[in-house]
Amino acid sequence: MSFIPHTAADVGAMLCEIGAESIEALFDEIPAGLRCAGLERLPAAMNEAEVTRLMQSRARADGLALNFIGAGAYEHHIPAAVWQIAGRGEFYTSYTPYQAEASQGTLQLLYEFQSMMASLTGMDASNASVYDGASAAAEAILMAVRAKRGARRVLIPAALHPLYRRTVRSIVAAQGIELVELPWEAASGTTNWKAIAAGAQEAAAVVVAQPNFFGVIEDADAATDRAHEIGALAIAACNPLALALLAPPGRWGSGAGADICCGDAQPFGIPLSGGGPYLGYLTCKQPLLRQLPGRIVGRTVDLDGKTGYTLTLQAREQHIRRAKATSNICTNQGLMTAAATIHLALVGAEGLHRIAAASHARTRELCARLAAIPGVRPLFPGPFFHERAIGLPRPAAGVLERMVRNGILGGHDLSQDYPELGHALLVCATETKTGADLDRYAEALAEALSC
Amino acid sequence: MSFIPHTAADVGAMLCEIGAESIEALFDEIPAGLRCAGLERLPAAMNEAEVTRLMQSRARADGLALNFIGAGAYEHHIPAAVWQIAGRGEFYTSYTPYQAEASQGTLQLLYEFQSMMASLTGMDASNASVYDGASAAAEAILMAVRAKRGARRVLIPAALHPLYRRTVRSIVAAQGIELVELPWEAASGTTNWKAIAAGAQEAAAVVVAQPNFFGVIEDADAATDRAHEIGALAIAACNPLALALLAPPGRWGSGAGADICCGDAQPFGIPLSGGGPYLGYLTCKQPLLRQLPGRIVGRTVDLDGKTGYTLTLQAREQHIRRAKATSNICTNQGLMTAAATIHLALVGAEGLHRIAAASHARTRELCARLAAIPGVRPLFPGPFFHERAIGLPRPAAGVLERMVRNGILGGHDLSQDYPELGHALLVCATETKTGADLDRYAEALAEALSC
Amino acid sequence: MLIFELSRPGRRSAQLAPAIRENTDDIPERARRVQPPLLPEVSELDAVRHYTRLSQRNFSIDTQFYPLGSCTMKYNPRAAHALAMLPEFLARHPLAPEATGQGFLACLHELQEMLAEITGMAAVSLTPMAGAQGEFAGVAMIRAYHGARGDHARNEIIVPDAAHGTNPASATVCGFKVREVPTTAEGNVDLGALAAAVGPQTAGLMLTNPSTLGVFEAGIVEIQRIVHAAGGLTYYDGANLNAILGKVRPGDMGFDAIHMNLHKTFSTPHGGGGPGAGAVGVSERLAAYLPVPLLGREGGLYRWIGERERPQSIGRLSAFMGNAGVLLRAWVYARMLGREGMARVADFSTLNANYLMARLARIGLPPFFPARRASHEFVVSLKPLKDETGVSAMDVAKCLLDKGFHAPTTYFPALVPECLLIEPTETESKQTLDAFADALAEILDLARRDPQRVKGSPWTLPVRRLDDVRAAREPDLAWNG
Amino acid sequence: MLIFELSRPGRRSAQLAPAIRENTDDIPERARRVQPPLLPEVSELDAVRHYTRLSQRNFSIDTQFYPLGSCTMKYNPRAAHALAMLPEFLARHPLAPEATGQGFLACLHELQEMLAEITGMAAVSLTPMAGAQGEFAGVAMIRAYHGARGDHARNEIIVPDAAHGTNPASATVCGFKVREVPTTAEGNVDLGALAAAVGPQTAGLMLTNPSTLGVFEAGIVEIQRIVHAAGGLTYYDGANLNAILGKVRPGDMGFDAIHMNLHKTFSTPHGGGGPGAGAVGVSERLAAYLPVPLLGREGGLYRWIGERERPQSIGRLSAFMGNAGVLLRAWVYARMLGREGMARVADFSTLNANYLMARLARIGLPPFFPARRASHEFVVSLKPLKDETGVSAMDVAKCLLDKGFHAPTTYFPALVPECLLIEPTETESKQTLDAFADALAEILDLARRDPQRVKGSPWTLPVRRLDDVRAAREPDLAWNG
Ligand SMILES: Cc1ncc(COP(=O)(O)O)c(C=O)c1O
Ligand SMILES: Cc1ncc(COP(=O)(O)O)c(C=O)c1O
Repeated sequence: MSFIPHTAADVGAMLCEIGAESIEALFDEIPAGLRCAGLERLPAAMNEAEVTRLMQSRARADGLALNFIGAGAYEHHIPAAVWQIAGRGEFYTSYTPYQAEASQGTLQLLYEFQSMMASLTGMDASNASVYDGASAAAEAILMAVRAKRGARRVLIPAALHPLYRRTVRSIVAAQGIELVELPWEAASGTTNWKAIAAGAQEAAAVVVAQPNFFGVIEDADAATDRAHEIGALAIAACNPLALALLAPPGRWGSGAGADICCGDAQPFGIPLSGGGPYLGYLTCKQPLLRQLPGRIVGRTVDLDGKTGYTLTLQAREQHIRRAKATSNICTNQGLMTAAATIHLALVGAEGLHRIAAASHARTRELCARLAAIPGVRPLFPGPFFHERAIGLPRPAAGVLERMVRNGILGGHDLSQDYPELGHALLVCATETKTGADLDRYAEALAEALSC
Repeated sequence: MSFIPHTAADVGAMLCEIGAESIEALFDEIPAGLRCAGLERLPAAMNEAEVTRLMQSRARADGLALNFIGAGAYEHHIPAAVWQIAGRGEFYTSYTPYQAEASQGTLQLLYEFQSMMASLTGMDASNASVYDGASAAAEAILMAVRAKRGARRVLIPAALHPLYRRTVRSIVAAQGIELVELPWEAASGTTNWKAIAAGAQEAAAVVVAQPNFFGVIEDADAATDRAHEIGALAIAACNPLALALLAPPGRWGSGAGADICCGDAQPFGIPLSGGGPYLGYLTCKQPLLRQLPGRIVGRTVDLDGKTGYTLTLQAREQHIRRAKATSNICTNQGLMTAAATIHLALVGAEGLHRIAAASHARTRELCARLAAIPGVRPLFPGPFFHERAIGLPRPAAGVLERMVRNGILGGHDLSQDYPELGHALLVCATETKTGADLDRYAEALAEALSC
Repeated sequence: MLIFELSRPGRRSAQLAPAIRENTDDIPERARRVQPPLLPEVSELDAVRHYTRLSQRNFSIDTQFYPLGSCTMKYNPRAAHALAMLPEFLARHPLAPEATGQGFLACLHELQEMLAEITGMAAVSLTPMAGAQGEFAGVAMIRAYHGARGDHARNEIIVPDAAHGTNPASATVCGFKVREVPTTAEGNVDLGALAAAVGPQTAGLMLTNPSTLGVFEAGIVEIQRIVHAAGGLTYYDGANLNAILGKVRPGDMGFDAIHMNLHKTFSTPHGGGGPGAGAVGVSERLAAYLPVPLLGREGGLYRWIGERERPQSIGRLSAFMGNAGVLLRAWVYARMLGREGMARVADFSTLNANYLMARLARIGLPPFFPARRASHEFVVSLKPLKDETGVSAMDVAKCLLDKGFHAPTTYFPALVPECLLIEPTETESKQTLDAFADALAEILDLARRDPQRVKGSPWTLPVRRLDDVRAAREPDLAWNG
Repeated sequence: MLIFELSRPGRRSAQLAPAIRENTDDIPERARRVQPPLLPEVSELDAVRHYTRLSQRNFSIDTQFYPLGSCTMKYNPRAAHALAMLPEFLARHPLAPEATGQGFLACLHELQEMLAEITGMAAVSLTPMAGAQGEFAGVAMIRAYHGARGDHARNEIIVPDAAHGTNPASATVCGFKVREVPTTAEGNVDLGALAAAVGPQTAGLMLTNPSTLGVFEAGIVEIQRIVHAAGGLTYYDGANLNAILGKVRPGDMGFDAIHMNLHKTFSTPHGGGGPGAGAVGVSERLAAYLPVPLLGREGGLYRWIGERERPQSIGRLSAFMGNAGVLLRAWVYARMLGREGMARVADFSTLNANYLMARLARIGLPPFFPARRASHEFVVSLKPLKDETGVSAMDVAKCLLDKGFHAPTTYFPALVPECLLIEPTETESKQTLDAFADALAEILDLARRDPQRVKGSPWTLPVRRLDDVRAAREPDLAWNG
């Protein structure tokens, strides 16, 4: 079952043309001593019906719970059209568009994606995707360090997603980049940007998470201004859905705005799917364009002067520059880009605004319901976007476990990464939740706390 | 939410071009007294997310049982490729291929379908589908009656699917056609074709169900010969999957074979879907071609001599012949034809044979397991295809109800349509069932009988 | 290339074959197949590639404007497809106990009720599998009605000459004689001729409204009066329901029966020729005759109602429950539109038709009925162009294909010479209509400058014009090696 | 036309907007967005039609033979897509408790184990999101290994000059200096040069096998001996695993680390540029450094193993679990192939490459390494053709597009002048290979008869050759109204 079309007659004719005795003979350059016995520990082949039944039964066993976890991966309604189009063979089974004339579909779509992301983030240019939000943050930092030759210190808020911080560390560590964490203020859950010390003068960049991991809206203007004051670049790390409501990074501060924006466009039509594939995005201002890693599509003309699209600025990339490339990225998240582009086209600016506003409204309504439960309180009073840190009167882990038994994923336990918060939960209700769902949540939480 | 793209500016400009005051003014030819107030009893609009959630919860509530019902609608594995291709917009959202040059995709596919069905049934020609198997049987009878001018009697076996018989009756009754039922023999479950009386000499056709409703294999050769002996046409009504194993109707008997073949190609990649849409097929021998109803595609050439496909022999059809057409059919089951064609191409002759043989084997294995349950016995000893009538020691209805509680659809209760059979069940295990499923069935049946 | 031409003996898609040992020794030799059928032997990739490429040789709503008159080629929501394809619905066996399918049945029942409200009829049956079967059901009910009253002499159905071919064909299949009535110059049924046509032999009349000429039947009240007075019943061909949703209801207007084309008005896909769904609605006096099964609700449970409980029913038109999966799609569409959305369909399909009609008039293609409003569609005649340039309606249609538009319906209704029947539908934008009008203007211009160029079109499609005569004279209907 | 050009202010897809009242007064004015983003305002139909039509402007495996060397463009089973898209899997939140996702995790764990068996490595981590990230993980582990031993002087990674660009780039990103070693005329690593290159500064070597030249590295044993003797570790770029599945295992051959491109060898889709999955496997001595999370199984339950339990890990490379949905597809593929099927992949991809190589030799396109067997791919050089006719490898590639074939990889590896790297894969039939060879023969012929015709190609695609220089000089990277 290897999807091999060869008939016995084909094989005979082909060996004859090659002048080989057998297929086995074609492997005669492999030193005999290296040959392995076979792959005995692999399971036997299953046909499509068998694998379908197994997979379906596993899916059914996993079930579908009512999900209130956000924390960097968000459940939104995905219009049916998104994947029915993105799943078309011509998108699904094509390669990176090296042969531009035979890839205008993907290329034009990527150009549209770049345009959408640049506008959404208020930047001049976008690439055609990096892996995920966390690796996008790492790439953004590497961009800044390359741009600020010499400076190898980068300031990162502790209120940036902990898994992003860890990923960034894994990726940039080997290049001797020093990551300095900026604390958040216990009262507000925000970062005190003005307090960035003079000693940070040699920082290449300051990262600004908007909203931050607690869902809290930061003073991005102050952050950007302070970054620029100390001679650093300002890197925005944003849930791009939030940017339907919030000021675009390109306009932050009193000057020219943030310099780079990164994040994960998973909320744009991409299913949760257990953690990936998601869609790292990366946009920047004009001066940083040649530091941007990954594929970039440009609009140009053909021999007849007709508009067409092609991969461009490839001199940045590994396949041209090899050891001197801006990044090692090659395969990226193409199909996710297709889904996000189709999604954004379907919902438009107004639709996106309404999804963001509705998600925000739902989390507000949820918090209002939770206010009635003794001992449950929001940890930070300030403005937030569609996600909130909630204090509990007892350990979150046990509470979540009890809620799961009621078919509810109650949120993300914050106490592992932020023990200083005490018993705390990060909770998110998107536009997918109804009033009745919020009631169910509140009841389940109250019950979990009471037993 | 009517999928209307008009902006307010569009509407203004359009009304201006028309020279109308308002959209309402466009309805000024409707007599005022006829206007209705609105559609107040309709529910309010739901957006896509809401309707998705409602539909998903209904689906989940319905659940998925282990299904052993056949009786004219069969569960088979449907290769994932079938609907991923058939669901492509170009197949899904095109009309009947009136503009041949802009519909070569559908037209060539239909030509391929016709070819496959003609070969499978051993006939010379096929149309591009009729509604379902039952209406196909009615159309086949009407074809025969037209061909045999004057004769208005048709012999139908009582062992033809009861729902097919009823449908045929509803459709042909108004044309004064007399349907005479041929009894089946209690011992064998087969029809005694040789006993067809001399009085039936004026019959236009004899219908032969192969296999018959009980899954029993008829002596189709004898049936065909006897039909021809009395001057009638022989109409085969077949599960086309059975024809992967059984002799094609076009070769039945000692002469030129059956004249018409009809049935439902649902087993070819078409989901059960609560009863439809399925795929009525109709094939015939050359002399009956101009009696064939529905769309027919022919291969021809274009102005440059290049091969192309087009709807042909349209002089039979309602849009040309109106009251004198061979049938009133217009819209048929196009998309199902696409699915069946892709399915047959994917599995090929050998695959089809294996699906048929595996289904047959599974039903045999199931019967072997049932033999151990006291009071349970096959009603007919003779050869069958993948479906069998089983006698029970108590009423089937109650037994089935108890099995449902174990998540098993135990078969179709025969006692409604064939009270003479006593407590009886029609059961079918296709290739989708594993040995463990058969065990589960046997246990559940034993349990249902014991309590 | 045909799929058969890709075939090679022994090529297999092993992953699609069941891994179950063959065990057919119980099947007697004489009943067995000897020669395997001529099915292609290809790989999964071969099949996927072949049919993917074939699909690209189609025009479709998803790729082109498709203003095919009388066919209502509007956007088919992708959500309807996704939801009708939920695994639990796909796996539902039609004979499974009702208790195991309450979700599925709830959708069908709601649809049944919504259609009654939309048409103003007393009761609805969902079973007919397309418009033509709905028509058949309608005339069969008319027959049953007269029969039940012992009124056996009524053996004629009156059909206007503009009617769709299925109308007379359905009446004939149902054993009636068909009597045609002519159309006036204004596009209405000729009332004088109708009055002369009715009599004790009249079983009923089938009326399409808005008519296939794209206009609202002016005499619709009078027509019914005439037919009813003669003892006949009135049948409403609802294929053009798109034009009147929420404006008028056939039931309110006094019609006895109607069929709907859910694959038009309710936006289920046409699928290259089906499947459709032709639900029928009836007035009180025909309710007893509705085809079975119907859906009932009792004590909160949905259940099928069959022949036993409806002894006067005209019976069953399909083995199971019509095109149930199509009905699910129609349900999704109806629920998404809801009460507010339903009337907007008529508003905007009518706006689009009248706008395009005005645009075309401006480029020298006046409507065939200049004094009338368009309904959701309208007719133009290219007779003047043909007389002037020799370029026919068919030539213009083919030239439109080259410009990336599907052609309107051509040569129907037959009583308008060289006609195009144009139905833009409400889901197309003004910009698309403008582009279409511009393309037609270019074609008219080209027809005058270089008629051969138009007559030779299409030039850019996979094939040029096909030899239909050869196709019919020497039918090549199946590949046989 | 761009989607933005279809946009009209105020156009809406109301059915896609949530029906929830806005409630944002708690968001301070200064943090709010003033100007809405430039997103298209189109109808659902506009969007569906636009992207459906765009899709048709792509070549793809599903529509064309796509012999792109080094990319393994084989059939992507539709079943893998359908099963990875089951609603329960799609809805799984990465931070949901493991107990609620045992089915999902079972698949990933089985894949992890199968990959260990296939590569012969001691342990596997699934997290890298593409080949390049797998490479990064590999060199990072090599760095961690030396670091843990206090061996900080090892700051060089050796890379053959034929290597894929990601190899040197990954080493650099990981803070290493890259040292290139040359290739011999037979297509092997120059062992003498390698021996001269290694030393106390050598952290490791990255080797692609079969190499990007399409041949099995003759000195593979000796190369490892040299590197290991110098204290370095060996990294196996497994992008070409398709050629050796079930024949040799990198682990058995002594390699310390390997990445696999599941989007090549395990037939997950390329999606126009991703997503991929670049799982890494390692020998015992690197196991402690594997990137987290890993999947463990304990008491019948699958669970994530993170930083806490793997303190020596190089850490996390993605926020959650790599491209989990891609891994599900790879799992489906691996389970369908099973132990029997896996070795057949190498057999038939190798047969196809050697056959096509022989066919091309016969039409005057001999392999660049005539003395060698092809692995699953092979290189030809069009230098002689260019010298003779002026027609370049790029010209021939573009002309192939006109003939309905995607071009092979061009100008890679860079050390072969005017080269094409051709990888047919095992899922293509002899007939397709023959048609491809015939097309190439025609092009060679045309190049001699009418070189301008070839140099001007493609002629039949949506655009002719594009002005790349202008694209790079005056970058137009985003539409802005
Ligand atoms: C006016 C009219 N009546 C009846 C029909 C027949 O409907 P169907 O094709 O679904 O049988 C059609 C459709 O073509 C039509 O346009
Ligand atoms: C030999 C080789 N190594 C590494 C890579 C990089 O893999 P990826 O594109 O998944 O990052 C590729 C793929 O292009 C390759 O062909």
